[in-house]
Amino acid sequence: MTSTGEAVQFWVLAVIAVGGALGMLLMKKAVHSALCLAATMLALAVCYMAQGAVFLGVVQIVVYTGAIMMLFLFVVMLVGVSSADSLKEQLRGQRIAAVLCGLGFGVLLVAGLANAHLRNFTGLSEANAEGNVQGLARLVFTKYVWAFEVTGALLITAAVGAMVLTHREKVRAPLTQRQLAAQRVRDNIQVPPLPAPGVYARHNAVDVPALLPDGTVAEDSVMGTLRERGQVRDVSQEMLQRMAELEETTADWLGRPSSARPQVTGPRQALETVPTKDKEEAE
Amino acid sequence: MNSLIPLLVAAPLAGAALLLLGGRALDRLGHWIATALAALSFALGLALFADMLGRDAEHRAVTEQLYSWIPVDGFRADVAFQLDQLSITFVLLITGVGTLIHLYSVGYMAHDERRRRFFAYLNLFLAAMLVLVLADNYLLLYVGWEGVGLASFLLIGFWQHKPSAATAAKKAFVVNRVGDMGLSIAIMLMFVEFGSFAFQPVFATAGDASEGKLTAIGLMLLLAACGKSAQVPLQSWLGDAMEGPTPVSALIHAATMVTAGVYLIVRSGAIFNLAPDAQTAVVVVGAVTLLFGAVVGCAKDDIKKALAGSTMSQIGYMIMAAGLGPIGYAFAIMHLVTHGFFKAGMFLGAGSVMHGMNDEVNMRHYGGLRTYMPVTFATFGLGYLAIIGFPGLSGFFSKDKIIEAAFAKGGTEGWILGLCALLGAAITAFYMTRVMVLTFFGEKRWQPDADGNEPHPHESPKSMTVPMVVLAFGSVFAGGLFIYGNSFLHWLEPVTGHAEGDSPLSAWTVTGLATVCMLAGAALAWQMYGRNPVPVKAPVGSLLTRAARRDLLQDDFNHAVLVRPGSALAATLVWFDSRGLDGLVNGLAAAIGGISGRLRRIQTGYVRTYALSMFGGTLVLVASTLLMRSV
Amino acid sequence: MSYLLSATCAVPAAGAVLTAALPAGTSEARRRTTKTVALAVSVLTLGLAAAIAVAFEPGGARYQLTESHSWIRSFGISFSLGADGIGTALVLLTAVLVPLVMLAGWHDADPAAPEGSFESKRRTQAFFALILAVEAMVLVSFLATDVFVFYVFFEAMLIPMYFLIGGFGDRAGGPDADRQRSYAAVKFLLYNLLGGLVMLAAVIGLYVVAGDQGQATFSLTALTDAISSGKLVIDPNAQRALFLGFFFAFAVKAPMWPLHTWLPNAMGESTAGTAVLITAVVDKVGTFAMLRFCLGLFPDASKTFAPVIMVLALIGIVYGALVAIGQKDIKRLVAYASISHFGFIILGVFAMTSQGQSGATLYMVNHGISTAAWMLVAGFLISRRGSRLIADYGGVQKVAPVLAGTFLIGGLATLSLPGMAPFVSEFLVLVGTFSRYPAIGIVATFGIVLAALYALLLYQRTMTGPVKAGVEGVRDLKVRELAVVAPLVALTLLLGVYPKPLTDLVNPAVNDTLSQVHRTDPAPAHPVAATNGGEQK
Amino acid sequence: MNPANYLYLAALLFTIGASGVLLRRNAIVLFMCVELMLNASNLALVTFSRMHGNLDGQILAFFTMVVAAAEVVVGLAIIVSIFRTRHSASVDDSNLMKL
Repeated sequence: MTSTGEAVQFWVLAVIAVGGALGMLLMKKAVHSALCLAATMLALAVCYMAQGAVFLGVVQIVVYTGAIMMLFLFVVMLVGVSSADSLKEQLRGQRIAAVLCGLGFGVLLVAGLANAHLRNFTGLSEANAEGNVQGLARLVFTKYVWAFEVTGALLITAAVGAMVLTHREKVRAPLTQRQLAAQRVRDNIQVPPLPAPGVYARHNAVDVPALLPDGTVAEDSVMGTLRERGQVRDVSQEMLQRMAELEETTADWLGRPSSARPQVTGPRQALETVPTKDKEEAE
Repeated sequence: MNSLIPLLVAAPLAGAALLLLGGRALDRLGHWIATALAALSFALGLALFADMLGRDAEHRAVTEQLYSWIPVDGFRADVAFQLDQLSITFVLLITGVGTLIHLYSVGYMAHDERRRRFFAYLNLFLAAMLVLVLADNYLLLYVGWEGVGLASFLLIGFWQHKPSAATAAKKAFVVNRVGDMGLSIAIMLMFVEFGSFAFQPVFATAGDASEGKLTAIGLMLLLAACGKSAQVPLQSWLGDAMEGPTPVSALIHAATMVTAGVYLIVRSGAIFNLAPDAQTAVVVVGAVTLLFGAVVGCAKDDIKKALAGSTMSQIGYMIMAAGLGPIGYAFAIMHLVTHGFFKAGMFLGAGSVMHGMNDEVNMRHYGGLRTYMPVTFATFGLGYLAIIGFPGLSGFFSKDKIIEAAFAKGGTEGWILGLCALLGAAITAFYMTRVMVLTFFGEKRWQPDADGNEPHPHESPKSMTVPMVVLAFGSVFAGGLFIYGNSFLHWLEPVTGHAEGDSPLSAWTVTGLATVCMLAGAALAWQMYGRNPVPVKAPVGSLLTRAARRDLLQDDFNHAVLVRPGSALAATLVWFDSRGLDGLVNGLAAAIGGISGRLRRIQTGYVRTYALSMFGGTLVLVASTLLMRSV
Repeated sequence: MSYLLSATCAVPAAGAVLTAALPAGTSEARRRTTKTVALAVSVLTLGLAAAIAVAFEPGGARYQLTESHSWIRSFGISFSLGADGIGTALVLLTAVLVPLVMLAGWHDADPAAPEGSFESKRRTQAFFALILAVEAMVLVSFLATDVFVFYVFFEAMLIPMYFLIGGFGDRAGGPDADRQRSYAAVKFLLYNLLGGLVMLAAVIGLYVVAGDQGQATFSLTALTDAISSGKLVIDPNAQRALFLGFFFAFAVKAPMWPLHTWLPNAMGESTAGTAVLITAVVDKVGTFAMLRFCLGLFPDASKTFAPVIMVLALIGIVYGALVAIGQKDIKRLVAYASISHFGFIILGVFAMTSQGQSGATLYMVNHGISTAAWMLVAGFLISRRGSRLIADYGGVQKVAPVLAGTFLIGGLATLSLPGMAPFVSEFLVLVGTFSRYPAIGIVATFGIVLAALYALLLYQRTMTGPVKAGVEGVRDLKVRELAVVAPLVALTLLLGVYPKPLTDLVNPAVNDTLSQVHRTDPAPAHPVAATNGGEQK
Repeated sequence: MNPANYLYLAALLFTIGASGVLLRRNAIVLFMCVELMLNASNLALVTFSRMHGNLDGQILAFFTMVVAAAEVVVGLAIIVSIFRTRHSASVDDSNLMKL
């Protein structure tokens, strides 16, 4: 039996941990999930400390919440902060089956625990007599030294692996400006430079596409990543509207008959753009 | 002297090998080599004959063991030759007539570019036929039996570019194979019954076996004889076999090979004597064929086919005689020999006529040839007189004896057979007179051939007429020679045995009746064809005539009963094999493929599905483990 | 211990490796080197096989020239070889046929291969190496006196055969020839693998059963000795199951009706030489194994199943012949004819009479020779005209008389014309069968009529008649091709008139097999010896 | 309170993590769920350590953390490279194994 203090602490922490876990599970955006998970981990770190695993608790905070979760967030940012799972399940029966399996598994685990003899807790006071860190150190460098060394190898391998995976081998010398220009002329797809974004900028210029003379969007003017994420701001309607108004006023001012007035068409289909990924593949 | 026996076979065999392997180099000389080797064989035969005459009757039969052929435990087949009176008779007939026909072919085939091969095949035939008659056991006889079948196949189909010839050749071989099946079953029966199939031991032991077994053996031998000798019901091939060159028809399909069935039955006399039921079957087959062939012979316009019908009929006589038992054996052989002379002579005559008439075979397109081909006319005429049994000529004696023997069979049976034989004699006279009249008498009905050439009948060269003359001599005198003092009978007696029949009619009565029948038949034919003009195009004729023209519907029967169902069966089985059996296999494969295709869908390729199944699997495993432990 | 047997098997194996390792390239010179080396190896093998035949004493022990090299000691498996009369005869057959097959297929693996076949610079090397590999494995199978060793090589044979069928076809296939060919190869492989799988189970089963009685060995000689001396008594039910396991594999390989449907595909789609390898050599392992393993190891079960098997074999005889008559494809016709012949062989094996079994053994050899002649000439013909369909031919004898003549000889040998080798064996099988099962013997005799039909129909349709369009250009046999056919024809005739050397070789082994199954020949009802004092003088 | 409650908590978290792996499509979230499961097991290990009165459980938890760190590093690298080529972080899009 534990002290009341620990009991109170446990219930608080348990609620936080489970809440965090459920939050992670249910949040639509990856970044929210990551934050929820961080909360759970912090709660767990406290749980460790409460159970006499001070060192682990600290490690949990430093390594997990500090390093690993940051790594997660970093990747989330890289992939796109706002990328969210669609809630529609595509695999038939997956959701129900997963929930059922989860429930079943939970029931099984709980039943297993309930059936186990978990009455006598020795407590760590004896083991932690010379201090938790010292105790762990003694074990790590004696009994588990071999495993410890192997983990070292594992970490090295992981580091190398990560580098290998994310590293892109340059098999050819990078093309010079001149070669690129020549290439562009040769391909005759987009000879002049791409249009710059935000010519008629009223917003953050990067995600506002340039407009072509007829008022349609020049998608090329927006950077590939944003296009990939579908974050190109739709401005064409608004601009077209304005142009139409302008034309209308001009015509009024000039007193043109309606037949002589230019037809203002709806937004044209976006121009055939050269998707950046094709270029990547071409390289 | 006995060591000459293998040489008898070896000479023509070597000729065949030499000519076939020799290549073009032998094109100019090959036919003379072949003829010389056939003559050598004949000379050897004569020498052996002389040697045999020098010994007394008891010691005339000799055997010459060459080597052990198929030595397997409990089974011994030897290559061994047996030369006795019966064999030597055949040897002389085969090599003698064979040599003459070789000679004839030199002229007849002069313009054929494949003459060398023709002679090689002829030599091959001689060798095989000699093996057949010289074998001292049934298995070696079987070798010769099929060997002559092969030679016959090759020679009938000699003009292979003619589809009809190729078909006829195949038909002859396959029908013969049915007969051969009988021979091989007979050999197997003998082996099971006696543990041997050599002539001497089997005949010596035949008495121990049950009559049923012997009857079975006899019937199987009869089947073999039917195939080879073109007897009902395996007669259908002989008419088509006339597709071969005429010398082949003379040698193989008249004088020698087709008589092998008679040889087989006479040779197996010891078995047939103990199996009366089998003998009855033989007699019935012989009698039926003798009428069948005669009727067919009456209706054919193709001179060679008419002669083929006649051959069938004459062999029917021989088979009938052989079926009569010891009374008839010697007469069967006697008729066989005389028939060999006159029928070979007539075929050669027919060949000579065709030679002069641009290979025309339709007798309705002949007529009045006697003045253009005097030698052919004379030799053919003598053969004609011999076959219809004109008193004094060879056919008269041999046929007369058979009719006598038929009557001597006794009882109703004897009467029926005798009357059949007499009727046959009358029909023989009728159709042979018809052939004679249509060909040599009357006015010319010559037709231009397909290329529009008018025929210019002429006498054939010496190499062709000489053999015809020699054979005509044989047709005239052989019978008298044989009958004089019953010399032939006594000659064969050690092999065939002898029995005197008790004829209800006296010998002279039978002779008189036969002569009357003959004259009646000939007169009727003269009345129909000699006195009245012969239409160039065959009239429609009565139902019987039309049936007879179609070989009494034998081919239609075979086609309907055997060929059509057979090919339907083959087609069905082909279908069954590819759709049924193989379909089963492929279906199994397709089913497995289909099931796999279905199962493949489980592998969605989505990691989460796999994770779910792993998770679920773990769940089930853990749960079941826990359950097992709690139980 | 002599090493003659293992040397005989090792030479082609080493030759296969050597041939495969020869420098690649499609130049004429490179190819000729490859072919010459392979041919030389196969001729050397023939020499060694002849040495076996000379060293073998027909009157001596059942297995001679035995040798044994320990292999997997813990399971009692040793690489043991031994030659008996039957095995020696088949070794000779194999060694004779392989050089001829190579010579016949001299240009089969040249470039400009039919579409879909194995394309490589090593195509020629591969073809000849595979043939040698097959030869080596077949030789081991014929000589193995260890059940496990036999099984391994029996199965391993499938691998080179699979590539030979699937990778090298003739140039006469239809538009979807490559698909057909791979279908045939896969079918061959799957069928035989299935058979082999069942056999593997039986092999293991045999080991377990024998092990239970203290005879844990795979040695054939040890097992048969134990069985005949009564030390090893296999429960009848187990024996039947094991027998069926072995027999199934052999029946697939042989092939026996109704497990035959792979053969027409495999023979039809592969080159003529490969087809000869299949039917004349590889399939013989099946029938040979029935005689040696099924009868030797399971005498009682063999007797139990003999009637059923004989009826199936009989169906195969008639069925194969009838289907052959209905075929439109020359090579498939030959294949179905072979199925019919395999029926005869199986009939002879299970008749369990000395005539039947001697006949069956001779049949294996003679069928090999005669079918090789027939098939190879057919292959020459097909390669000239570029078609396998009978309907595309006609009048060949006019333009190529020697080809037509040899084709006819092959056909006549196939229909067992007396005077040719197959007659001797076929008649022995028929007599042997008839003396124990008269009804089966009589029905089997119908086979000879049907054989005449299919062989002569084929000849008539392809060779005779007017010259068909497309056939005019067919040239007669070349010297190389004559050199292939001449020995086969000579052997067919020689063994037809003087088969004594072969029967002397085979008889002791057959008698030994018969004594293993405790069978004696049925005695004649009225033996001539009783009255005559002797069979013949 | 019975310290066994920690175990129940661990079980609950583990279950939530496992369900998350099955339910979420985003590879990053998936990884987070795996981390959650590892953490849950760590909690169990720490609790067991307390139960048995020795530090071996904590050592094991310690190693688990190391392995988890390594796994995350490699895993995220894989995610990044997949995202680079396929422009998606959804595991459902990586289905090339399906024919």
